[in-house]
Formats: sequence, C-alpha cells, structure tokens
Amino acid sequence: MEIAYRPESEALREEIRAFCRDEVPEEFKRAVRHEGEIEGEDSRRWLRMLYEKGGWSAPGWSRELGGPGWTYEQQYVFERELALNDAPRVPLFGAGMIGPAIIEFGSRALQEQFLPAILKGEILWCQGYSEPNSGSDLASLQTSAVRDGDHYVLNGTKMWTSDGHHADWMFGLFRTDNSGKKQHGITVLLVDMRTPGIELRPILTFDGGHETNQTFFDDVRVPVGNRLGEEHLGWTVAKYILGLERFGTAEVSRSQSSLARLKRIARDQPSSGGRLVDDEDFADAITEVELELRALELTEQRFLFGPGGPDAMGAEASMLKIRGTEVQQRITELTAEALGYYSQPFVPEQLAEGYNEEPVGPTPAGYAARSYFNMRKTSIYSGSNEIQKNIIAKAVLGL
Amino acid sequence: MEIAYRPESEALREEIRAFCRDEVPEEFKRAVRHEGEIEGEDSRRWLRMLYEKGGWSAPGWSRELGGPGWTYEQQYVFERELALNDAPRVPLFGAGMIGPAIIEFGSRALQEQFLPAILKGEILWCQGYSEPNSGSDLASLQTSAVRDGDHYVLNGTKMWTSDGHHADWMFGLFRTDNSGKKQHGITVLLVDMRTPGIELRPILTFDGGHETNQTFFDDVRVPVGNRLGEEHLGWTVAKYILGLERFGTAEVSRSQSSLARLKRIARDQPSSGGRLVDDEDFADAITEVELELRALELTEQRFLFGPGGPDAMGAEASMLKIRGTEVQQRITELTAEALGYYSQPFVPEQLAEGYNEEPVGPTPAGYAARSYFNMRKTSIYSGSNEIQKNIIAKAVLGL
Amino acid sequence: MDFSLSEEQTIFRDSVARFVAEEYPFDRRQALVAEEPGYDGAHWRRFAELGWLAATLPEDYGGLGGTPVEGMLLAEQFGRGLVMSPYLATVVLGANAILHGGSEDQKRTLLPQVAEGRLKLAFAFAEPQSRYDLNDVATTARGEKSGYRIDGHKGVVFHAASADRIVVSARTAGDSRDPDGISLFLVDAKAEGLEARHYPTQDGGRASELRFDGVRVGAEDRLGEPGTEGSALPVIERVIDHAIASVCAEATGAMWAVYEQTLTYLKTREQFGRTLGSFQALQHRMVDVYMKCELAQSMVYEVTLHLDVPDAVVRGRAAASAKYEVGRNARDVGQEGVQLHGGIGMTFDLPIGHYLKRITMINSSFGDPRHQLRRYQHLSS
Amino acid sequence: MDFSLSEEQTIFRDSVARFVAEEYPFDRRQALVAEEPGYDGAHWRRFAELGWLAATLPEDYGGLGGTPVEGMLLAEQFGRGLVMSPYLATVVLGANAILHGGSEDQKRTLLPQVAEGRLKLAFAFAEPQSRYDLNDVATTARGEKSGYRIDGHKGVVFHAASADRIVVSARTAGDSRDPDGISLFLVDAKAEGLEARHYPTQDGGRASELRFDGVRVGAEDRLGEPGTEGSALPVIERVIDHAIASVCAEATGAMWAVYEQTLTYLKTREQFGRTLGSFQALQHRMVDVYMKCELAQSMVYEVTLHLDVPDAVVRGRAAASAKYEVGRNARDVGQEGVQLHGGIGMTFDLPIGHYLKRITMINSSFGDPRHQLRRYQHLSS
Repeated sequence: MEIAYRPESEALREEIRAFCRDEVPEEFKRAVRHEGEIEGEDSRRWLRMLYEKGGWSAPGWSRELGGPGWTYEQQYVFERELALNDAPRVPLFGAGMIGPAIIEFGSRALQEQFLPAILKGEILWCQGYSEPNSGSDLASLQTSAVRDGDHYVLNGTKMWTSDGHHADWMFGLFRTDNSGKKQHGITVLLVDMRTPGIELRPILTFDGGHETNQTFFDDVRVPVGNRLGEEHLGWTVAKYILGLERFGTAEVSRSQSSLARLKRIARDQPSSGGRLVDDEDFADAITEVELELRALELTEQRFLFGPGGPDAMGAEASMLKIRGTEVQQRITELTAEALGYYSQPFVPEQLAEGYNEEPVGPTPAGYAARSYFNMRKTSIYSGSNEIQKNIIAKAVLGL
Repeated sequence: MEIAYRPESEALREEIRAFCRDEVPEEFKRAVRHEGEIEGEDSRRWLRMLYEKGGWSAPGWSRELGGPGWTYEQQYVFERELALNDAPRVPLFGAGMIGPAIIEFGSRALQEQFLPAILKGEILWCQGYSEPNSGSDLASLQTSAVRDGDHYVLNGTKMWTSDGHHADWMFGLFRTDNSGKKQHGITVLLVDMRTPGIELRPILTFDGGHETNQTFFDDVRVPVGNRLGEEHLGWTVAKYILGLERFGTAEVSRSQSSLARLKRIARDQPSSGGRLVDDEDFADAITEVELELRALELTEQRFLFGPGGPDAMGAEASMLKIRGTEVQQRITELTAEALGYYSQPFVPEQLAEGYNEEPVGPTPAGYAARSYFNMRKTSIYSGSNEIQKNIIAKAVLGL
Repeated sequence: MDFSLSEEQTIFRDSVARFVAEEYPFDRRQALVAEEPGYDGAHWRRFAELGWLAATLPEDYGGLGGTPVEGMLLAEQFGRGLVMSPYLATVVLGANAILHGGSEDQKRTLLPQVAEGRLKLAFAFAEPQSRYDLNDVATTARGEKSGYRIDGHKGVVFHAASADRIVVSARTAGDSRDPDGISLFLVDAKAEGLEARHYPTQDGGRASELRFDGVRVGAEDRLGEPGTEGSALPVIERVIDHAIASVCAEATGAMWAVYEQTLTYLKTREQFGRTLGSFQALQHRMVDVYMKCELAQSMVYEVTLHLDVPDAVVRGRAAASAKYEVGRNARDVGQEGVQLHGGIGMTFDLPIGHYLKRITMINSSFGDPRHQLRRYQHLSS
Repeated sequence: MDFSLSEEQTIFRDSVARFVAEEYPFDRRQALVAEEPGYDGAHWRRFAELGWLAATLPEDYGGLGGTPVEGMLLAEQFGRGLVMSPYLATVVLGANAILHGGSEDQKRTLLPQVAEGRLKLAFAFAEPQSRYDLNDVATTARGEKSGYRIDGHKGVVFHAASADRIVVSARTAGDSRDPDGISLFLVDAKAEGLEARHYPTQDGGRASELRFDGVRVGAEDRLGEPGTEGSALPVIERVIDHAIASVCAEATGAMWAVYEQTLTYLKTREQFGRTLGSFQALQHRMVDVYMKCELAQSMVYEVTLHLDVPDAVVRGRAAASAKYEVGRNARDVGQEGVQLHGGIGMTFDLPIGHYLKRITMINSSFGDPRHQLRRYQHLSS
C-alpha cells in the first residue's frame, strides 16, 4: 500500500504546474475561475498548445502514436493538475474517445486521415448519440442511414449535440437495420459537419447558455468509407468508447478548485457583521462537502490504483459519476447561496474582459447562480444518475 | 379558515389536562417519560379508569354506544392531550379497531358478547394478520380455517402478534378458500387465546424487548359464530378496520413530548465545558426536527379538518405514517446521540421503581439507545414506509 | 379548527387561476420577461380593475379589507404561472411599509393610489454588507433644517425601475447594526442624487442597485407620525414577514406546478417500452415530491394565519419556520422536477427550469433557510 | 499510488476471516456476550498464539512489527463477525498508551506481556462531564512523597472488568479543561480505593464506571520518562487516533456484512410473487448502501495510512475525517439494513440489528461525527 505518487508522477506534476503558471493564457484561466469553459477557436488553440508540449493533447496515447506515453498514474496527475491550476479541460471527444475507437476499429484510410489531425488538435468533434425519443434508452435510436451505392443517406434528428456548433466532424450512431434486436442494426459513421442537409438548432439551457444543439439530417450523404467498424455492429464500437473514460469521471480535481473558490467567497462575504465563513452552519456545510469530496477522491484512487489497475474498473465507474456530480452540484449550490441577494442579478456580461460598466455585486455574482443551474445537467447527461444506479444494481450487486 | 380549536374542544382540553395531572398514576407517566409503554394488567387498569371517566375508553364511540360522543376535533384533542401530558395511549385494538368492525359486520350475538366488554376495557386484543411468508403482501396469507361442523379448525402460524402474550382474544385473518384471487377466501375470526392448540413463541426485538410473538395454531377449534362478516369476504372487513385509524397516525403529540424531553436532556448534558444545547450544530439538529414536526402537525390538521373532514382522508394518511415515523426515529436517535458515551450502558433495570444500586449515567441512559433501536420498527410495521409510498403512488399520484 | 376556503375565497382563487391560464401562458411570459419592463402594463391595470391590488388593503384606505388568506391565494396562483410583476414590490412590500409604518395622513394619501394601480412602489432595505440582517443599515439620513439628506447604497431592490416612489430605510441614529435609530423615507424615484443601476434577475424579474448621494427629502417624507423617528425596525420586520408569507405562497404554487408537470411527464414519456412513471424508483421519488408539496402548503398556512397576530414573536416564529420549511422543500422539489424530466428539463424552452430559478431566487430573498433557522431559534429562546 | 494488499497481508486477512467464520458464528457470539466476561478466554489465547495481539507492536517490544494496515485488516474482520473482545481495550488503547507514552523501561516490561496475551489493559480517559473532549480531565493525581494519590470518576471504561492494569488519565496540574497538566498512570485493577461498577453495553460489550477514592500509585507508575509529568495530552490524542482507526475499520467490516446479508435477503425473499431485489426502488437504495460502504472503506485507508505520519495535525485531520465519514455512512447503512429486511430485521435472533447496535456504539466512542467535524475544522484553520 502506498498513498503517495511515484517519482515520475511527481516530476510530471511539477512540470504541469509550471506549464499552468507560465504558459496557459490568462483568459483561459479566467474562464475556468468563473466556472466556465473555453470553446471553439480557443479550444483549437488550447489543443495546439498541448500538442506542442509533447503530445499532451492525447494524454492516453503511446509514444508510437505521438502521445506522451504516460503511465496511468501520470495521466491521472495530468488531468488533476490542469484542474487544480485553473487550466481548461482537454476536449474529450477527439483523442479521448473517437481517436482510440479509430485505432481499434478504423480502416487504414480513416486512421491516416484522422489520427494525426486528432493529435494535433485540428479537428473538433461532436457526438451524435441521443435522439428526441431515445434518451436513457439509447439503443432505441432511429435516425436512419440507408445505403445508396458508395454512400449512406442519413435522415432523422439527433438531440444534445454538445459543441455541435463548433464541431468539424461528428461521430454518430445511425440505424441501418430495424429488423432485429434494437442493439443490432446500429452503425457508426463519421460525418463531416459541412455536408449539405445538416442543420443545427441551438438548444438553450434554462440558465441561458448555449452548449448543445439539435441536429437535423435531411438526405445527408456520407461516404461508406467513413464507416467505423462493421455495418450494423456499431453498438460494439459505442460500448468500447463508453469504456474508455477512466480518469476524471468523478471530476474530483475540478470540484476541489470550485471548493477552494467557494471558501474564498465565504471569507469575502459579509454576514452578521462578520464573515460568512464564521457562521458555523455555513462552515459546516462547506466542511461536509469537503469531506465527501475527500472520500470520493480516495475512492477514485482506490478504484484506479487498486488490484488490477484502471483496466479492472467496471461498473464502479458509475459510482464515481453519481457521487462526483452530486458533489459538484452541492458546491455550486453553496456558492450561489453564499452570495445571498447577489446571487440574483443576471449580468453575465460583467465577467467579460473589457467590461466597463459599474459591476453589480462581487465578481461571483456574474456566474454563481448560473453555474448552479447549469450544473443540474451533470446528473442527467452521460447516462443519468438513475441509469447509473441501474447499472450498478445489475453489474455490481447482481440484482 | 380557523386555526384555533372550537370552544367545546378547548373545554375538553382543560378537562384532560386536569385528569392527567390529578388522576393518571405516577407509575404510568413514569413509563411514558422513559419512552416506554404500559402493558398487561396496567393496560386493563388504564382502560377501566378511562371508562369510568365517561366512556373515554372508546373515544370514537357515540353516546348511544356508551362512548363520550365527541366530535372529531375533540377526539383529536383527547389523543393529543394524553400524549402531551405523559399519559399512556388508549389501546387501539379494542374500541378503535375490532369494536367498530363488530358494530359494522358482527352478528347481534357478537355485539352483545363483545361491545360492552370492549367499552369497559375488560378484554385485551391482539391482531392476527401477518405470517412468516406474507409480510408486505398480506393477502397471500395461508393460515387455514377449515370448516368442520359448527367450528373452523385453524392450522398454521401468525407472525408479529403484538401484545399476544397479554391478549384475551385475537381477531385474525384466515384462509378459508385458496381457489380464487388471493384477496378472496379470507375470513375474519375472533379467537379466544385460551383455546387449546394455540402456542405463543416470544419474538424479541434486537433492542432486547419483548412486545411481539409468533403464534402457532395446531387444530385450533373456533365456533362458526365467532366469524365476523361473510365467509371468504374477510378482506372487506380488514380494509374497513385499516380505514378506521384517523387520529394519531403521525404520532405528532407523542413526538412533541419526546422532543421536549430531548431538549431537557440537551440542556443537562455537558459539552465543551458548557451545555450540549449551546452547541450550535446540535441545537440546529433539534430545531430542524422541531420544524419538521410542526409542518407534519399542520399537515395532519389540514387533512383532518380541511374540506370534507376526517372522512375525506384517503391515501394521504400514508404520508402521515411515513413522515411521522421518520420524525419519531430522528428524535430518538438524537436523544441517544445527546448522551454521548452514556448511550452505551445497557442497564434497563435502573429505570424500575425501587432500583437501589448506583445508577450508571443520567436517567435517560437507561432508555435512550434502546428507544432509538426500538423505534426502527415504526417504519416497518403497519405497512412499511415503502408500501405506504406504493399506496400514495397509486392512489394519489395515479402512477 | 377549519382549513377550508370560504366560497368567496374559492371564487377569488379561481378567477386568478383563470387569468394566469388565459392571459399568462408560458410563451407569453417568456416574451414579457425578455423585454423591459419585464411585465405587461395592461396586466397591471387588470390587477387593479379586478381588485387584486386592493384585496388585502383595509377598507379605510381604499382597499377591499381582505384577510391574509386572499394574499396567499393570489401569490399561490402567481407562483403556479411564474407571474412576474411589481405586485410583491408595490403591494406586499411598499404598501405594507406605508400601512404599518406610515402616518394616518400618509396612509390616506398613498394607499388608495396603490389600490387603484396609480402608484408603484419599491422597498429599499437591503445593503451590500447587510446580507439578511434587517438591522444592518449603513445608509444614513442626516437631519437638515427642512428635512433629511440620504447617503448610501441599497442593493438588489426589486422592481425599482418601475417604481414611482421608493421606501428607503436609513439610519437617523446609531451604529450600522444598531436595532434603534432606523427610519423609513419615501423617496421619489427621480430624486436628484439618486443613481440607479437596473438589471434583470436570474428568474426574469427586475432589480436595481440604488446609490444615494445627498438625496434630499422633506420632513414629511419620513414614514410615521411625528416623534417616531428611529423606531422603524419593527415595521421593517413586519413588512418582511408579509413578504415572506407572499413568497412562501408563491413558492408553493410553483412547487405544485412542478409536481403536476413532472407527474404528467412521467405518465406520458416512454423509455425502454414503458412509461417512466411505471418505474418504482421514480414513483417513490415522485411521492417524496408530493409529500414536500403538502408540507410546504401547511407552512404557508402557518405564516398566513399568524400574519396579523399582535405578538411579533409569534408572527416571526411562524414566518421563520415557514420560510425555512418551504425553502428547503421547494429547493428539493425544483431540483427533482428538473432531474425527473431528464435532458428536456434542462432546456430554456420548458417551464420546469424556470420554476427552479424562481424558487432559488425566493430562497435568497428575505433570509434564506439557514438564516430563518437561526432566527427561529433566537425568537424561541 | 497503490491500494493493493501484499501477499502476506492477504494471507493474514484470510486467516482472521477463517477464524471468524469457523470459531465465531453468530449463535456462538450471542451466547458469549450474554455471559461474563463477554468473550471466550480460549479465543484470547488463540489471538496471542496466532500473533494477532503482537501484529502491530514493534519488534523491539515483543511485537511482529506490522504496519497499521495489519491492525486495519484485523479490525475489519472483527467488524464483519461482530467479534467482541478486549482487543480494542488492551492492544489498541492500552498498549498504544504505553508505546507512545511510556518510558523505555515500561515498554520493555509491559508490551511483551500484551503481545503474549498475559496482560490485559483498559484505558480510562473519559469522565461524566468530558463528553468527547480529551483535555477535559477532572480526575486529579496529587503528588505525595513516594508517588501520587488519584481521585475522580472515569466513565464508560471499556473492558475494565477484564483488565489487569488500567491506564488512567489524571491531572497533576491545571484546571479541568487545561491542555497542560495531564498525566497517565498505570493503576492495578485491584488497587485499594478503586471502586468499579461493571455493566454490559448495548452491543454486548463491557464497560465500567470507575471511582478513584484516594488510590495510591508509585512514582514509577506514571507513564513516561522522568520530567514528562503533565504533558500526556498529545499521547492521549495519538492513542485515540489509533482507536479511531481501529473502530473505523471495524465499522466498515460491519457495513460490508450488512451489505452482503441484506443483498442476499433481497435476492431470496419473495413478496408479491417476485424477489424483493427485483423492485427498482429497493435496488436504488441498495446501490446507495453499496456506495456508502465504498466511501467508508476509502476513509479507513485515509486514517490507517496516515496513522504513523509525524505531523499530529495531518494525522488528526485524517482521523477526524474518517471517523466523520465512516460514522455517517455506517449509520445510514445500519439503518437501511434493518429497514430493507423488514420485520425480520427487527428481531434479536438475526445479526442485522446487532450490527446497527455495534455501529451506533462505535459512533458514540472517541467522538461522534459532529465532534469530528468540528475537530477537523479546528485542525484545518
């Protein structure tokens, strides 16, 4: 048993800290500190920077593939130190999800076309999974891909196309056969988002943000060569991709950063003639979530670095997702609560650089409540927490 | 809208307070103050006292039947003031449950045999419902009653025969027909507990107490005349009895008394060189349950005295049972917690009158943890809280 | 003990419900809150015509003499329909400040104008450092020969942009957290030296930062009879308890709407070939939602039926306990409503998230649940 | 970072598990705790023979030099089997008091006797007024010519009836809550002036009230090298952190047992023609139970792996956070275990309620979750 990092991880940790301190642009860190994300051109720039550090844009890739060739522990440390030092996330869809799937299932042509581009961060991806009538029950999807010579012709609509409005390519699940079991007859296609017949409708979330979209397909023609894996057997690819996410499911280090910000806010906020952090009940609420977070952090570490390592982790990952989102939600809720009346103003523009009207309330007034509202999504997306409990009940408990 | 009692209820309230102060024996109040119950001969004595006050032993009965002829509000006040003034409960099985059922379904002979005796408190009853293999699914019961001339012959076993070891009579559900739907073929019989072939095995609860039993029936002969209602149609009688419990499901006033005791204990207990009640987090826990209890109290009052009165209450009663037991459990848990190390000694005998060894810890040390453990039963018995949620989901929510 | 509505109250409630259903459908609501002033002036005139603005005011001052129950019924329906208007600012806060703090003359002059819809008010009592403490007033009103000079910063003043006059708490004596020395003033919204920064709130409402820089008011603009200077804290507390009753009723209306909409969704949405409502885990959670709605409803009665008791401690305990219980339960119900809707519950186009926003804003108004728990304890000890 | 057991540790754990399964079945356990002394002396000798009493003691003092991980594994299995014995009192509390507080001579004399099972100890540190504050010591030890005279009342001293010698905290200087001035003494269990009231505890354990009325001990009976009088509080804190680690592991073992037994019950018990485990609402609650077990398990590692760090603040934070998290989760799991079993879960004859009792007693030992939350805050500020 050893609770400390190995020396090579410690070394990497120092390197990433220095990188975050010296190289990550201030405006990126600023977005993160406001509980926000970078997107679009900023994401491309960020991926390029990471790539130039030595393939950090693809932290799980081997040296042969152009990645950094890190151990699991180093990958863990990498994700963690970025978060703890207010750097943006590494966009997952490319090197974290579709990249490995292309390595595993893709033709030589697809590999040559996409892998170097993914590594260099030249492509932003989106995911085409959910549909209006298939949310939790993903396999019931109906957007069709009908073979027509060298092409598939797509018709239907996808929901929750996150970052679709910035994406160059989509990897999506399409129905090529409806005659069998619903998991059969699904095919994975890589779709150029500029193909005629694709239309995006923004879906605003109730906090007022635009992160996701509905995607309409009207006779969209995709070359057969863009198929990933066997026709009709795309469910296998989808499950492979799902199993890739090993690090950061619990968002522990992002939550640690948010918690540190919450504590600062509680020190700054006035209460009863003193500071909010000195109100015992508010301090207790903070400590409670801090200890929940510590228990979660250790649990993630136990799962990752216990017997068998990260590859041995199965449905336990569902637990990390459930508890991780609960903790995130609690921290953002407390942050809004900390601001009292100043959680109410809706003036997001005052966070922007160069804003020069008189600000309303302290800085967090610009994001606290919105972030709380926005975070409600986390227990719904990527398989709702109810679905995750079903998974655990079946796979871990055998019920 | 009127939140105050009517004058006749206020008058009764004063009368009951005086009764509790001046007439209820100290040893009864002592048991209640130790979160205990009276039983056996004490219950008989208590019922007799209540009867002599003017039929208070049967608070829901009309004047014609020998009861006090109270309004619903007065019945509510009666139950409440007994609890608030540390008087024992009125045993429910007789005048509250089987009495009305005999009035509704019983033959003239049964009415003459039992009603005056119930009113005078001459009979202690027990209930014969659950069986080892029919807990939540009551209608699946299998203890058989086979007709043999003028008798039914009973064979099988009943579980959870509460107070069976003090009871003179049982009203029970028995299987007379197995051919149809499980709710059909159930018959209600009144069984003299001294009949040969009945054997009781005590079931101890894990807190160490003896309140309930398993009852074995081995060729027990019950006269056909002791049947209540139609043969095979006993489910109707059982549902009628179930619907009778209108007052006190939520145990609000009992919880108010327990809460007052908890507050006293928290004032007496030392902590951090001061008093436990001055620890903000413990005080908060007490206030939280106090406010939960107030919300529950008002909810019960709204259900009872809203449009339609108590008779309009349906599955809402299930809510009172769920929340009421949650509050009870919370209060007893906090009481044990308040004692710190002195929740640990298991010395129940030190509560007895005349105990003259040196006591261990403060008085509540004798009952606090046991009461917490014992109260875990409340969310299980009388239809577990899970079953109550099923009932609400179906009957109120229409799911 | 009787928790039934009278026939008149039932008719009143139904007429408000009809207005909300017919005149304030969700898409109309969204269009209104997206533009200034955040509500429809024609609606406001209807409120006046229908007697809703007058409903809870005494007959002596142009009101209809209704009880707090009428205010509760109105707010509940507003909550169900997410109705955003200056009702809370004008009638609940502003008019109650005048009613409980004003001189006979002020009441006779101003309240009929409120009842008729001719006068809109706002109540500026909170400050950046005060959080939820009503006694924490740093704004000063210094006596001058013919009146007062007001200086200070009032924060998150609801609907100040619509108000004709603003009731402002300011200190005529004492230190910034002194219970004594606070007075209330009527300030013209266009007064010189009053600088306002108006903004929308998360829930589509409106609020403002008001900075008073040497704003001059006359002696007659101080609320109350002569000789009452510096004694306004009990008035402020009473006004805020009225606001608590109102927003508790509003939150409970919102909770019932969430309950109904979520239940409908569970009954119709299918996944895995079954309606969501057939899944027992969701059924039990929906039962919890139902129970929380009922508990909150009970606490709305608690505060409403104790609003006019003479004993301020009894009233305050009822208000604190209601705000606490309603707040906690409303938060849970709002969150569960979104969760049980799944992805669609996150969208801007569905009402469900907007209920959570309104509930959250109510929780951070007039003292959040934590503050109310503490207040209840202080009033009980 | 590596959270795997070594091969030796795995073998050690399995051998303890085998003992518990074979020698300590539930009915045997119930028979043992129903009679004095509450455990089987033959078991205790087996513990010594198998090296369990020596496992965590340093080799210099007759131990096997194991790490805190061995102590964790032992306590976990004891928790699974509800093993009641003087292990906690003797090895965790008593021996650690000597190890961390004693003089070299005391360690060399006494610890080998513990390792060999020839000496049983108890640790008398709590008092009726002290609740969980280790610095709150009213018992006095007044210096006399050849030693000390001890007067006071120690409460709920675990397994004092079995102990040969009792380690007692007493004040040689200062006021009753002073961090300084506390010393530890070795008192013979049969000392004159020591009056004991022995009793069982809720969970089948044993404890005592000890009253010291002029109990005389020699100067050599004070723990520690000469000149260390009055400085025992850090030792007591360290000992209690060892006890916290031990009972956290024990509680987690109990939680896993509750999880497994409840899961088995849900998979076999039928109602309404289906197994209980097929009801989704119960499935989701059982998932919560599972997750709480995992979280508690992690916090057992937290305290165990920080037990020997030199920084007392780091150790204390780990202990406080573990006791808090394990305590809350264990309570929930214990309660759910009973609830999900239904009526049968309430019976004395099933283990499930006895797990809840043991968990509850652990929670009220060495500082309950509330106390630990506060302690964590103090150590963090």
